[in-house]
Amino acid sequence: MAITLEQNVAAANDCVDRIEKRFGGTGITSSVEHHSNAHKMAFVRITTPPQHWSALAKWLRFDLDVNHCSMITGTHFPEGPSDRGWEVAYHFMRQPVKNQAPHTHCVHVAESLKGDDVPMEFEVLIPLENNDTPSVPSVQNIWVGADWNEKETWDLVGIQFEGHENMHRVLNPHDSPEGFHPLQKQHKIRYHDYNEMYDDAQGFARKPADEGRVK
Amino acid sequence: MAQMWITMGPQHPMTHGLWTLRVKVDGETVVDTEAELGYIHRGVEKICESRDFTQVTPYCDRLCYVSAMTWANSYIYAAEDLLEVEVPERAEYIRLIAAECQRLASHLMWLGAYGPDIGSLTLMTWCMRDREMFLDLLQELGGSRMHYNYPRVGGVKRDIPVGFADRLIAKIKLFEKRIDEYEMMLDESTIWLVRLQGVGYAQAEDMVNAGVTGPNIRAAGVNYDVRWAHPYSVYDQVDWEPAVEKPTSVKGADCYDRYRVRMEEMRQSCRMILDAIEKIPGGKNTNYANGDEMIIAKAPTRAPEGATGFSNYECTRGASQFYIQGGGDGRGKNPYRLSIRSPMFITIPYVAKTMIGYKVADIPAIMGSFDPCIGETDR
Amino acid sequence: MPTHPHARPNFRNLFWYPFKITLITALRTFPFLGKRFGKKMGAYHNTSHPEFLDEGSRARAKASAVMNDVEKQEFAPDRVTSDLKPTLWKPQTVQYPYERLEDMEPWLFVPGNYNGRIGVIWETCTACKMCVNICPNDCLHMTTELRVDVLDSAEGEYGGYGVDLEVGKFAAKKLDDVAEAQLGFNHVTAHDDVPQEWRFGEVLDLSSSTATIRWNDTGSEEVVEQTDLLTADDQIVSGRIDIGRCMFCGLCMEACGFTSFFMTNEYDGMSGFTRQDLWFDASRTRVLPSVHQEAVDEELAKRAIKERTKREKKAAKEGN
Amino acid sequence: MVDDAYDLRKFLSGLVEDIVHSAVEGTALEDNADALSFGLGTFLVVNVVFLMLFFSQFAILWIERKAVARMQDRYGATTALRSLWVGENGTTAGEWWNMLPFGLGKPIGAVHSWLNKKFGNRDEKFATVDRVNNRSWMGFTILPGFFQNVADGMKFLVKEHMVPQRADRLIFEVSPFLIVSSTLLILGMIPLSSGIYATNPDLSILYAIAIFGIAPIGVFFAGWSSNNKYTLIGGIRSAAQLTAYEIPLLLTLLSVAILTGTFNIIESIHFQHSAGVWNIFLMPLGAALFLVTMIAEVERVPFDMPEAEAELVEGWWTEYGGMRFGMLFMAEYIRTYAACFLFTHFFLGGWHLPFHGTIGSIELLGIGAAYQLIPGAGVTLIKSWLVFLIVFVWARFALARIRTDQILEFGWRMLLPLAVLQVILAMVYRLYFFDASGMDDSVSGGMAWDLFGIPMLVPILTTLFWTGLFLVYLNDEGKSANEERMFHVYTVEPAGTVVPGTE
Repeated sequence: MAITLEQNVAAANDCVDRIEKRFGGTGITSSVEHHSNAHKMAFVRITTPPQHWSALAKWLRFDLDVNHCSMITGTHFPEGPSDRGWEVAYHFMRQPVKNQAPHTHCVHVAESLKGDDVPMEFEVLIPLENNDTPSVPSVQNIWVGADWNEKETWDLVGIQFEGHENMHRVLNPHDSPEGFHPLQKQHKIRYHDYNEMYDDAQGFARKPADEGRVK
Repeated sequence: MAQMWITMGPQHPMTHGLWTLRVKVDGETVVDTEAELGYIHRGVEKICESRDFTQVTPYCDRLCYVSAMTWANSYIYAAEDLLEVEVPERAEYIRLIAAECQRLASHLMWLGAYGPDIGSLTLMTWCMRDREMFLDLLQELGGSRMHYNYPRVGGVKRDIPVGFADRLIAKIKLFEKRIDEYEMMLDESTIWLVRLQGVGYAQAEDMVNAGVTGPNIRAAGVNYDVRWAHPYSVYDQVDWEPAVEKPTSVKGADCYDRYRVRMEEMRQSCRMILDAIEKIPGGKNTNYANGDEMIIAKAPTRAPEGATGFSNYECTRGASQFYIQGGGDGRGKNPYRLSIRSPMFITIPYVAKTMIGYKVADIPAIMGSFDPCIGETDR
Repeated sequence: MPTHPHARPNFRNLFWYPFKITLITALRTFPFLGKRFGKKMGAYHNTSHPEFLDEGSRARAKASAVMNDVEKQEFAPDRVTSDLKPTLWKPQTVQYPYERLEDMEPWLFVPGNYNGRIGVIWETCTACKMCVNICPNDCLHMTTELRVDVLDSAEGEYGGYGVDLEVGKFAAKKLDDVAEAQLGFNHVTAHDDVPQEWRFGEVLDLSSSTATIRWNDTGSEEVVEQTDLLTADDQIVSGRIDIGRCMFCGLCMEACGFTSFFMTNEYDGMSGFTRQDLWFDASRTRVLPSVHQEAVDEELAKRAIKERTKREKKAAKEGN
Repeated sequence: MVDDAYDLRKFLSGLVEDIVHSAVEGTALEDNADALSFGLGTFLVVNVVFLMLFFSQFAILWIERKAVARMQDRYGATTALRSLWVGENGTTAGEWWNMLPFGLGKPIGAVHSWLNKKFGNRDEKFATVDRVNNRSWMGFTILPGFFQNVADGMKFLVKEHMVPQRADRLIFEVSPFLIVSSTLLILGMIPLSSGIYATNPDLSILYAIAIFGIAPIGVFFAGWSSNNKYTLIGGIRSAAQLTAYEIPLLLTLLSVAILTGTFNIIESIHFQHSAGVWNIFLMPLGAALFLVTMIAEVERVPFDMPEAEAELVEGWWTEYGGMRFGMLFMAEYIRTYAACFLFTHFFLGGWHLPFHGTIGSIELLGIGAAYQLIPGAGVTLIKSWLVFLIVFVWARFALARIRTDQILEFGWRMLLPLAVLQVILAMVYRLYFFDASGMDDSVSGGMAWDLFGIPMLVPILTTLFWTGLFLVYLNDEGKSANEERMFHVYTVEPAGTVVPGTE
């Protein structure tokens, strides 16, 4: 009933071949990887430099039919090499979803799915230079689902998305100080002991000591 | 009447949590909307960077208090991907049963909250009554009624107790009759139908592109289900089919379709549980001791730098995903970065825009039909 | 309006089925009618579905079949309802904390695996700090406290060897009537410490058979027979738990290799009027020996044997 | 004219007259004794009747609580009267009566201590509960939960009254009183029986409906003056909805007036007895219309859009708190109660028992006389309570809430034409089927609705026709569709036969 590993691997190989054919030699690398759970399902891992990301994204969306942007993860590597101080990981799902005519539904039979209809998982890694202004091109216009994901990644990690319209804080308070992105590694979690946590929950008493901190 | 902005929330019956929906209305018609989130942002991702892989589980329980088991499972699959653990099959079956019980409880919570949204107060107490049955079952497994902390990296905390299977089957059989009762109350009620049908259209392709997942896109006539497309547990060995609804308009799925697909999912969960409890390896009335290799496998506690783990999991509200990078503090004992994909975080802004053009009275109907949960949204 | 093939708004649906199902539900709640409808429509009540209950609860429910008989139930006064038809107006609300659910409906008793209030058998704790390390919220803290060393002072088959009183160290005297006080102490609902078993004091002076003690509680000095005293130590391992931080995940219980750390099935006794009250010292988490005497005895026996063999070896060595 | 056996009005007026006449005899007021006794008597009667109506209202609150609880698979409130004796502060706890001025509470204290002595709980194990809840006697309760509403009322009374800062204070304060006072005026028109009523003007139907129409103005004022967007929308919804439903309601009452030939409530009840049949058998459509419009008029589910709590928090009530909220709540229930009374009077024969004439005229063993001795006021109350239970409560907890535009559409496009139809039907009945010679004022009642010489053929045919129509509509033509719904996931089409995106 469910998608089998053979289908999955075949589709992944197909995707990798097509990516290699289209983007071979531009610095974009792709490979078929396997999860290590019982089903060992395959997924496509693509590594791309940020300058090719826009073109690759458009091609993925319209030629490879990758229609679902699941999540965007930014990671901060302050002690990483100079070409990988930050990394943005995109996770895409290719879903065989089409609009249905009224009074119909489709019940996909896994065995009969072929080509671009096979569900596939894509992981796109974009390493960024180790500097203070990480930025990648926005894919807001290509996947609507990337819109709030990008907002969140900027809000929490501080990665700039060039061309993203209406960027604003989503999870942090709207009046958070500029440049405060809590998932960057220079912000440490501290243990709040009894006095700090309960007697002074508002933090008035510890203000002077905290003055240097952003928040 | 001139157009005006109405701020609904953060404390408002429609929101089902803490967030703000700003609505611009022209008379009774919604003209524009804006969603604001983040009222209960706890920084779970940051906290988890300083916890080891076992300690993260209770935090993932608390992402959503009505479907704690599925969220913990979701994390566990990512951690197992990262640490490369083979899980015993019995543990997978137990996880499946626990997750489906949780799905029933979560959908009942949704229906119980959706009833008062539409004005049917009786539904709330009925659903809470039946949810108790499944909370009792989950409590037998996890030891708590809401945050179970049940799955472990490599297996589960404890085996199903003796007699659990009989109680489970009895309760599921009763609950299948209860679903008929709900349908008698709702599907046979003209007022319920006219409130839900033709309201809140959303097209399948739009929803997929906007990041909406789970029952909400299955309502639009597509049987895309993570359990089917990216099989992760023993879902390919038990008897079930993804619940799917036929939309009635070219405009896509309406609130009624989304309501129907969740009722259908409850039926499918019942079917799945009844099948899984019979097929469980090791026997349904056996009780293995804690730490037995039938229910938990030895798992490494450290992940090397550069290793990544990813899980795509069909949570009760859609696909929840975890992305973990290894090599954190304590020589890889902690995750270096743990990222959470909450289905409702993507869905709520989309739903807010879906409401445009409908009446003010439709706002709770549309919002509730997507089953918002703010705990997982704000993380 | 688009037509949904399987549910169309129509005249019948306007009232027929919703009214029917609410009526059936209402009738099901009545004692005698309910049984009639219960068979057909599946009424959910624990007593009507013994298969829903686990063995213990089933036994409890059977033993207390009177529970459905309101007249035999012990309600608080304000639960007495209609004198005309008590079965019709059976009260349902449990007036917690004056009544408790497990008294009213024993089949709903909190199961044994419930992650409730933390209980520690401090006597068997070895301060391995496994629980402290596993706690995700850092709510456990190891400390030391003044306590009688049970291992040294144990009597009977696996008796300890005792430690002599020393000047400057501590001694303890068993309080009278402590057994009675502990018997009357309701460990389940108590918001206070377990009744103190010992009176502690510092040894100021020792003579052949008596000792001068300055009691810690009053500060007064007293000469006491040495046979009445046991040695105490202020460096015995103990712990504090911030129950306000605890999220009852149960990881500490699993981490404990000596089964001295466990979570009781008590949901009560964890409240206080200040945040400071939520810091539980060892006295609040201690389990009365009478409650877990068996576990304590087992552990003590194990250690006493170990200690005895160690001392015998040592003595043999010295003897050589 | 078959009057109720108990004429409270006559009894009280006579009593007052006797007392006044004997009191003023020989004084300067002797000449005005009649006027004086009339005034005092009316005052007394009005007050007694009003209090009867008002306090019997508590029954419907209780009925709603208990019935709803059962429908929701609960048991409902079980509060006893002694639960109200809540006090604080140490030893004087609970003795709230000592706080009343001028020793007004002394009798209450005496009763309390007597009850304690008589039924006191001497069981030690309840000492804690007694001390905390300030209850120390084991009284008995007949209607558990009945006094919960009194407790709620007391809670409203002691709560703070807050006015939003930028509200229109005058109108904000006035509108609850407008609503409550106009609502209380309705009760003045409602007879409990032929002998128990406050006042009986000739055009009492018109008067009742006119008064019913005042409250919406107060509602709109309240919604507007609160300076809150929720209340504003609620008030506007309320105005639109009440306008849409007033007209079918008026037309329905007009058809009642046409059928019975009078605008007086009591006379229309007499007519139902004299003509031999209750109006509900002559105009089932009118009865249904009346109930539907009345549910909308008192804004209860499924027509409670003005106070839809899912999107409008509490609608036009949102900013009211404390006793003003309590009064608005009370006004809503009084309007509901009045609607039940009006239905009883217009369609269910008022204080008449079923087969009042037939059984009442049996002379054997005095059965008839005994039947007539059953108090009419009680019959009226029980009928109204049943109407409330069966219609208002049951509908509220079985149905959902309908949307604004659907409410208006239903009102204007369904109810209004049906109401016009009912007026026409009432005219036809009155002009062509009504046999005035069949009217009989005696105990046995008349036979005014015979057709082709067959007695009672008109109500029989009418009832059969409407019941038949009802059953035809009730037929479940979609049974197969329901089957499909239950299993459509895996039986409609075999999996794999449909290609995505195509028909």
